[in-house]
Amino acid sequence: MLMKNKKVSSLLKEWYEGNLSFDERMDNDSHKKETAEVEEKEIRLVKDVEKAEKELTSKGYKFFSVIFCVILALILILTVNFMPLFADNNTPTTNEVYEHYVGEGRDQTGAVNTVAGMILDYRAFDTLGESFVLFTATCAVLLLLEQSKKQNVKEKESFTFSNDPIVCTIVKIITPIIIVFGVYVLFNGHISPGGGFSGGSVLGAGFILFAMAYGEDKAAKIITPKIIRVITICSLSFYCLAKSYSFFTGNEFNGIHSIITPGTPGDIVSGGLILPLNIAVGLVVCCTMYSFYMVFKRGRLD
Amino acid sequence: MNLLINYEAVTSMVLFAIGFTMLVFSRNIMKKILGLNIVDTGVYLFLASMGYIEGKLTPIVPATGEVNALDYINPIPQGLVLTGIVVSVSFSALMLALTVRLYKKYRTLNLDKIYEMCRKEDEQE
Amino acid sequence: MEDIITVFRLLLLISLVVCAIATALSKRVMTALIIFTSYSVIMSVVWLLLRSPDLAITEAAVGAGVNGVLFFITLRKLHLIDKDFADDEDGKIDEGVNVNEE
Amino acid sequence: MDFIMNLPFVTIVLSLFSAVICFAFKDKKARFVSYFLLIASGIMSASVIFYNLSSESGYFVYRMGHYDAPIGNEISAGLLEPSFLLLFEVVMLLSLMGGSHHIMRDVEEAKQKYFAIMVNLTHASLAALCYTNDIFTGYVFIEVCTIASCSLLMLSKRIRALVAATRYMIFSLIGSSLVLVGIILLYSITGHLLFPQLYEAIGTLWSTGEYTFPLTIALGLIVSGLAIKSGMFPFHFWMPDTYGTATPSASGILSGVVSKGYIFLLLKIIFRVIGYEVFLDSNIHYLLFLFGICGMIVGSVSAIKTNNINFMIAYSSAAQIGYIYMGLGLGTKAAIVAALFQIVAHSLTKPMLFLSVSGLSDTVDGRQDFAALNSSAHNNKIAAVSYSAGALSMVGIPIFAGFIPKLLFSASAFGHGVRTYLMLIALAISTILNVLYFLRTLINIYSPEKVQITRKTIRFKDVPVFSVIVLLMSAVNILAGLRSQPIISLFEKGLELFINIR
Repeated sequence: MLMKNKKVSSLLKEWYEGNLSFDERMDNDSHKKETAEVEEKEIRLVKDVEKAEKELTSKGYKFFSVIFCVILALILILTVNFMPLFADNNTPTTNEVYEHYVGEGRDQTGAVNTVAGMILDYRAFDTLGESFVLFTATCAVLLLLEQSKKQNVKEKESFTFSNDPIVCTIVKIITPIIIVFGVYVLFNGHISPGGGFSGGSVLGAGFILFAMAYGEDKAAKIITPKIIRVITICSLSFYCLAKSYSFFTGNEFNGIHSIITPGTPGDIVSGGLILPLNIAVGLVVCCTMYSFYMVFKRGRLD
Repeated sequence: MNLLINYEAVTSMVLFAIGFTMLVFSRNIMKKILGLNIVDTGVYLFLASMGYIEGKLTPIVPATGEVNALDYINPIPQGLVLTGIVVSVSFSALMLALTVRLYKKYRTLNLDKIYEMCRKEDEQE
Repeated sequence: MEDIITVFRLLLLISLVVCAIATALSKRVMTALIIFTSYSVIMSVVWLLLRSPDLAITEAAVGAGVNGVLFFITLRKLHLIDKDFADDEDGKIDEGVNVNEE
Repeated sequence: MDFIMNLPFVTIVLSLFSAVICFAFKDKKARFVSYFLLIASGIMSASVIFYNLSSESGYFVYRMGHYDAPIGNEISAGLLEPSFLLLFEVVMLLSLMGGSHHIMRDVEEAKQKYFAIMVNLTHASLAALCYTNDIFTGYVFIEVCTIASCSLLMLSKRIRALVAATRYMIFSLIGSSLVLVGIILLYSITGHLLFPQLYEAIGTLWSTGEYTFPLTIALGLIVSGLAIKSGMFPFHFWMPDTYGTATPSASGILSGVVSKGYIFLLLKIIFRVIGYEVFLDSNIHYLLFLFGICGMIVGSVSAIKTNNINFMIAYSSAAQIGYIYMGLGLGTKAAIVAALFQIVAHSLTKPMLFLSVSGLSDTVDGRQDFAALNSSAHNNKIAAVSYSAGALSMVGIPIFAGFIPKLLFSASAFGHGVRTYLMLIALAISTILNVLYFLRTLINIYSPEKVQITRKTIRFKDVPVFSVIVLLMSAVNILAGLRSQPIISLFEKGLELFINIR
């Protein structure tokens, strides 16, 4: 009894001083008494057992994950069983909100493409948040991968696509087409499918192809980091200000009414703020995609 | 049987389950990122299929004349998905950036091993 | 016409699931990636069939384009193009661990 | 005075805008923008509280755009939203200022402006999470918050922080994908995204029994997603790594503010979307209660086992979050008020503990194990004083803020059958464990020197800002402990508004 107490008190003392390690305690005690040879043998044995265990757990792990997948899928499919039907006319989502967006959307926002009208006018706050997700991600990638010029010299002999005949020839032909298509989609977002997010990503892909085919050095001279920064900052600030204006004027107690009119639906210059906002979003998306590529490829924007 | 009619939703849920399992259980960080993308697309497919109505048109209305709302499909899911797709690419870019940094240090893509090596280093300090 | 489209849609959905499972099970990073890119292309067609052209454009540009390029560049930069997933799961570590790099 | 109704939206947009402004800055001046932003929005939140206290309804809805509720988007502010935002702003400002010299040390000089950007974005997303009246907007800002808070962690120079960031990121992504599925299931069965309309639709669906199964699954997914992100018990593995490796300001912000932001959103969803009755009817709260109690015990036991002081504080965070979920899970109004006060006490205490521990470990060249920290209190007296205040507050000694929630929890526990006993026993065990590990460290840092290692003495004049801030934080803590009645009555009023006003 006394011995036990002593042990407990010494344990407590060790714990209090911060020298007690809970995981390895047992191992230490058992190993101390063994001679070196036995120890070696034991280690080999332990290694074998560990290896076998690892294989077993690896198999068990895979099996377990497959089971998990199946169970999750079954639960979710069971949920779907109770859901409204696909392609049905009377789902809960076919409600007055949808009717308002499609029925009145054109006259209220001036956008023929009701999707653009919805994301940039009725639910513009969400879209503001989404474009800031992009901005945040750009900043995060920059802070992770951006290197100063001195650090970057080491990695200079990186790979390049501009010597590859297949990539080069094809890309040189299709890049202008892609960029023109991107610009078209961007500017016609309110009267045809597309808009800021689609057009911006097409444009971004076009610029990435451009940088691939002509070499990043050349591309960096045309699209300098300064331009990317300025465009990002200007578009996001414009987005913030424009939306602040429409949020501010949207509430009657402020006593100011918006002077922006929807214009004639179907014209290229129509839809009030939708066209400029589409362009701003598109530029942000395009800059984000392009800077992702440059930072991943070269470690910095230029 | 609702499930036979709801086949799009069933597919999307299967995709979600596969992607989620990859995201949770895969030890390889690259596979985790791919799983994340599959999860996102699965969810978006579910949302888009809920907005689809048989025999109706894309929600792009004519520039003049009366608009009958019931001729067009629901634009809300499309809008939500549209913003979501671009956001999911930014998430995968961020995770890839983390992968690059971790791989440069530990020379492995296996996350469990990275944790283990990291812990060992800590003990040595 | 409706029936043909339904069959086509079903085919696309089945191939989506097949692609997803193949991505999950493939042993090589590169294979998984290529399968995933084709998954994105199929997805954009599915969206076209769901009458969402906006989504189709975006998915084609982002999922199949930018996302794929980012993945490939990462792999290329880390010299992982020919690497198996299996290497990592067995417990072997590449020779020449360069601790001082960071 | 109607212009005050603009302030919630001004807060959100101003912080987004200032993040963009910081991006244009080249040097580390950017952090002054953050200070300015946090002070300005603190003033705005305070004026919203006073406006709502003096107005008749105590509550207003602000349209985001030109159209009314089911068509357009809106934000809403009662009493709880601005008061929690004010709390978050105060905590963020204090931990940012107090840890500024650690930021200079831990973050590369070229990247210090990103710290300011990420703080601004975190603040923007928290403001939006507090004020939002739309579930999809909530999801979008959860994403902003995820990336921004993860970046705060990634900014640290140590590679260990990157590993922790990866783990944190993966857990966050799992959580947000679950939330997304839940939101989309809800949308598919109700057809709405705004809180008031969702509440009505869910109430009708629940009472008619239509779509009950998808509804339950959706609620479960949303609750579990937010619980993973805030670090509830079975998912708390990321906490020690995350909070233990970041720079002190970042760990303060992450533990004191970000995880509480998710919990606040969960609370808002429970009351404004699901509805109090449906929530109690769906029996999700039993799970929350159980996991909360497990978290209290498991977190404390892990904290006893570890030998690293930062990890110990991080594990104690897991235990404290267990208290909050226990209160939510009990389901009575008194328990929820106690949980709200627990959020306040924890947010005020944890950043202070992280800051003062960093002050203590600076005296022994940044080591954080107990053996090295022995008797370090004599070399940095101010940090030791604030550490003692924080530890006593966490243990639950009267006059400190941490005492009040424990009192309220035990007062609210009675009259629930088995749960009463469970809760009282858990509270007792958890308090004893808390005493064990916090008193151990306290005795350890004050006891005379046993091991000879090189020590550096840090005085007030070496780090004046840090010292003033940690003392100020201790004072605020004691103030919240002594004058708790106004805060409690504010929370009670706010909770009534949450439940009653649509």
